[in-house]
Amino acid sequence: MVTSFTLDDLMVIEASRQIQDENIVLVGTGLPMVASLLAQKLHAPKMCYVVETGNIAPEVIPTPTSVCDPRVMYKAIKHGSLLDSLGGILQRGLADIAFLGGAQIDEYANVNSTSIGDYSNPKVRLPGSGGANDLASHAKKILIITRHEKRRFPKNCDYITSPGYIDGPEGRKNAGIPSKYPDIIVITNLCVMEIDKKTGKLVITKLMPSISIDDVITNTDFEPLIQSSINVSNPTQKEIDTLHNEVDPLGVYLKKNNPINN
Amino acid sequence: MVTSFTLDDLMVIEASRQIQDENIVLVGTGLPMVASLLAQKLHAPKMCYVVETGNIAPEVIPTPTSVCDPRVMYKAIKHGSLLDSLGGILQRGLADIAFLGGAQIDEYANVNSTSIGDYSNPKVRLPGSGGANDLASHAKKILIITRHEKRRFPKNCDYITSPGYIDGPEGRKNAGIPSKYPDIIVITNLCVMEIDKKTGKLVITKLMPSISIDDVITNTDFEPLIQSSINVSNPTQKEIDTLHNEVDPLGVYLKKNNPINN
Amino acid sequence: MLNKIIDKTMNPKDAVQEFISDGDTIGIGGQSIGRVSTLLAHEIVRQQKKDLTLVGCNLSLSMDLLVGAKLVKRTECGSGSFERFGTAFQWRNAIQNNLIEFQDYSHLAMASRFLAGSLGIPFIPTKSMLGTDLLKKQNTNKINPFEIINNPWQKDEPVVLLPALQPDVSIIHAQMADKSGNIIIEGFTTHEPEMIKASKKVIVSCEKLIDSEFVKSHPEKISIPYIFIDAVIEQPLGGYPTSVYNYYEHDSDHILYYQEKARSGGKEYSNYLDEYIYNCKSFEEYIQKSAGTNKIKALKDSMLKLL
Amino acid sequence: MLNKIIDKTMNPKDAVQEFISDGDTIGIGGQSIGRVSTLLAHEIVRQQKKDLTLVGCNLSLSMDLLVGAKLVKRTECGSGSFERFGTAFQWRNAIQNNLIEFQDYSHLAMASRFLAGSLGIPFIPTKSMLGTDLLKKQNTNKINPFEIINNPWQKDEPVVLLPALQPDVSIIHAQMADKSGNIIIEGFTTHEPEMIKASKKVIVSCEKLIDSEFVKSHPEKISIPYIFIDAVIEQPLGGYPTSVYNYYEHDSDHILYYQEKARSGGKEYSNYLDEYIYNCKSFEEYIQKSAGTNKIKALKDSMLKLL
Repeated sequence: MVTSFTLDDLMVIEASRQIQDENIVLVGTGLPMVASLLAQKLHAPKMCYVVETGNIAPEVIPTPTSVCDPRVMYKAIKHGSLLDSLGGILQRGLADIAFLGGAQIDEYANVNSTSIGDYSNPKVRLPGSGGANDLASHAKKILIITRHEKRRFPKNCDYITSPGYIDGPEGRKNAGIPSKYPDIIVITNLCVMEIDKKTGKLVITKLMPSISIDDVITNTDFEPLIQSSINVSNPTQKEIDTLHNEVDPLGVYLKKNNPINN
Repeated sequence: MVTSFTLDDLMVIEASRQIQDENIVLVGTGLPMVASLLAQKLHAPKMCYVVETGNIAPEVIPTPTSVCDPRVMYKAIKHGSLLDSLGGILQRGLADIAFLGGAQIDEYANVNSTSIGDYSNPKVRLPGSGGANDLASHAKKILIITRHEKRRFPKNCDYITSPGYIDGPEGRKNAGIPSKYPDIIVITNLCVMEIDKKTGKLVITKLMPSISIDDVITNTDFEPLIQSSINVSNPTQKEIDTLHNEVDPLGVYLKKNNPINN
Repeated sequence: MLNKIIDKTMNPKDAVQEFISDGDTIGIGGQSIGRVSTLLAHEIVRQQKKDLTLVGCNLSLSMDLLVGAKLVKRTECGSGSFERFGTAFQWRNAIQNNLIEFQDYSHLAMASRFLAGSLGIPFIPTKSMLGTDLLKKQNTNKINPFEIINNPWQKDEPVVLLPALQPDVSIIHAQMADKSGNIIIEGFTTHEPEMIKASKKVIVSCEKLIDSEFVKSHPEKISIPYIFIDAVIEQPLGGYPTSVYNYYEHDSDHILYYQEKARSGGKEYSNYLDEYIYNCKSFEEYIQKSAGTNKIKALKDSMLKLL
Repeated sequence: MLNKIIDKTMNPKDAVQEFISDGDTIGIGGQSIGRVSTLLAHEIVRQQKKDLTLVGCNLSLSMDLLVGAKLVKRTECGSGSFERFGTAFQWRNAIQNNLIEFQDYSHLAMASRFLAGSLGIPFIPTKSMLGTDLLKKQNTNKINPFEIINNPWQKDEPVVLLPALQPDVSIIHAQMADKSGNIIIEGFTTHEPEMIKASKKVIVSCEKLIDSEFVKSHPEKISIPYIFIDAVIEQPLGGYPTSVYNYYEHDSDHILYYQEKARSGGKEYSNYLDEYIYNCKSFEEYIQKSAGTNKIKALKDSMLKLL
């Protein structure tokens, strides 16, 4: 019997399971940071955490709130530059995993973090690429953690900031993107979607406990393909304990609301 | 009345006079190092000494014999890389002065340090460019210190390793070399030759004491133009004392033979 | 090193007056809520330098203040964001209302442009941005923001060429500097090493002026040698309300307050500029108004606990 | 940092066996008479790895030994020189007798090629070499050593493009490393930072193995983080007869002796290889034969006086 958990907890835990030992992982803060640290404390002790701003392999102090937070610099091996992280590690082809976020994710897993509406006369201007385009262009595996809302999953992004599979299975290769056929995994509080290498489109591969395919379809603007409807494995007690006691002990990112009792 | 000096002494002293205060000077070891340190101790206390291997602004301990010598690292502000020195300072356009040497110097001040004879089947293979081509391509002013021998001053270099004025006044500009019209000054134990900006050729501008134009012509394979036959100023007592007591106290580079008594 | 030290210490007023002109391209240091050069941004606002082009990677408070004060003609950057504190709202507002030109790049693309500038090469390749609207959609075509060519060593491989960037002047807040301008940046360095070395002039403010003798015995600590720096200003808390590693944490309260005003805009925003910049006789007065002694002590203590 | 350290310590025999293959392109560390990786060059000679392509900036003893042992097919470098101790004579001899292919670049060109390799970009521009025989005369055209294009942002400005270089493996001798491969290079670093980061594999020998806890509290001292390093070998005097800053000066006597043999060639040179490499059971035996305890002590003392 596992104590209560929320779907947000499980979303982060499922993301952490994607990280393997000795992986070099490019992370900002927020939920990706939580997922990475959880992996490091559980099954990937030799994971190398790299922060865009230049800090390499810190022992992160819970719970940072910015890529400039001293908590992501603690006992770092090197305080490098953005060029070291995004050029010398990421573009160099050494990043096993990168995390992305964005306002819109389309069916090819292209991501928009630039603007809603027309680019030159936007309805809402967003922060822009930052390192996101770089992460999406070069990492071997791309993870996207996001809460599942219809407006976040349109048929087409208003602006493609970071490449998914562009427009099909050969979209990245045709565009000359170095990481030609990466795994892309979108993990939400409703389901897990992954890129189907045959179509270049997102397919539903797992559902969160108590969530139905219809729940996902209702909350997605494009029509997601369905590969399976197996459930995401429930969290273990150790995953839950480590998450709440060691990684986010102050509940900065994960509140203990709406528990699902198993 | 100045104590005795040799023409080698004066060659180095005349080179040191070319360096102005606050100049950024790219230097290896050997006579250029001696000339630079002399300038720093006399009239250019704020000169910045940059070594190709990456050391920036050391307090050089007399008398280094290599660009890897710990004596060129003492109290350096930064131990950088070759890219920092030759890219970030030199190609960046910040080097006021660079020193060159070479086996052959032709009438356009092109320099050969690569091979004698045919490049693919050389009679003698020399060390190659090293940083010399970079220095000659980017510095605002180029100084060459060399003993004057006929074989060192051929009409044409067997191989152009480092650009002088290539083939005429617009030779560098036409080739796209960043430093288009640098001063190039060749200082030998017989004379000083400088690039004439109208012809792109070396002209004799000064003679060493007791040396005649004919002495220079006899020892030069190309026909040097003559701009003047004024003499290089005799060294001051302070120049001589600083040179022999502070810069090269052990006589590593400058022996005290063949003095000229004034 | 120098037998005689070149003294580049100045006050912020003289430094901005001497080294920044209307129409300049200004490289902006810091990232998000870390080591933003608030002191220098305030001084530029105070002196009303106009028609500025701002360049950098992740730009936040400096950019937003200068845009909000209507001094900016154009931005070229990777993002305008305070992370969890939101978008740079005055910049967002200016874009949404067509008040400024803007050119979007990825962070690596901007860092690469500075690298090219720092090496004296006219352009540099990247393999980022391919296949995306960063290459396909442009807001203005006055300056060609990139070229795509084929890799001469690999048939049919497209490569993006980015033009080198050499700002007229960059503004930076560092932890330490000596008076000749050898600077020490601790913790993250973001795009600053490349940007500083690419810039035609650089103004650095620092928490602490250090002795040049210390510099000579700690070459591994020096981030940038003095030859790239033109003015050095000692100003403790010069990065407030953002954090300075080893010195103080960011002030969430004041950043939230700023963001509230920046998002609202109009009178509320101009009141902010009046109160915290135009009507402050000194940077110290701004610090006292916005934080006060106790808050500053708390931010310092909070940082010290994390080291 | 790592919760659990990855242990990469090896002995030189296993490291060379595992990470170097016939036909490899090998990045060579050190410069002139400083910090040459003698230990690893000896081991490669001992294991007779063949058809090697050697790359670097100023190459000296490592290159000369490998060429002299007839293991080298091609060199791409900026110079072959021991400075005042003369040209790299075995390399010179090989070129004069058409025994190897060679491609000349300037030092900046080679460092730039490594930089491109370290950044994952396929080529990089330079403004060096224009107008000279470095571009006009080639010894072999199998590999296109550069391209000249026009700067897209500046009419009629020629720019040299250099292909990125990612050695199969690089060999380096550093002052210190921890067992996971965080390395500390003190003093000059020449082309090594860029070359190491560009290489597919890197073998590092070091004077002293240090504790990983030290690494975590001195990030400013770390030259290269462990992710770029594959094998770490602790070998005091691993750079002898060249100098290692902070540890020992170069041994003029042995360098002169080597140069004499290398210049003579033939039997004299093969005797040198026999005596100092093939017939030495260990690197320590080579040190004892070539220098001995008193000489080593003198070289160390001489260095300490200069710090």
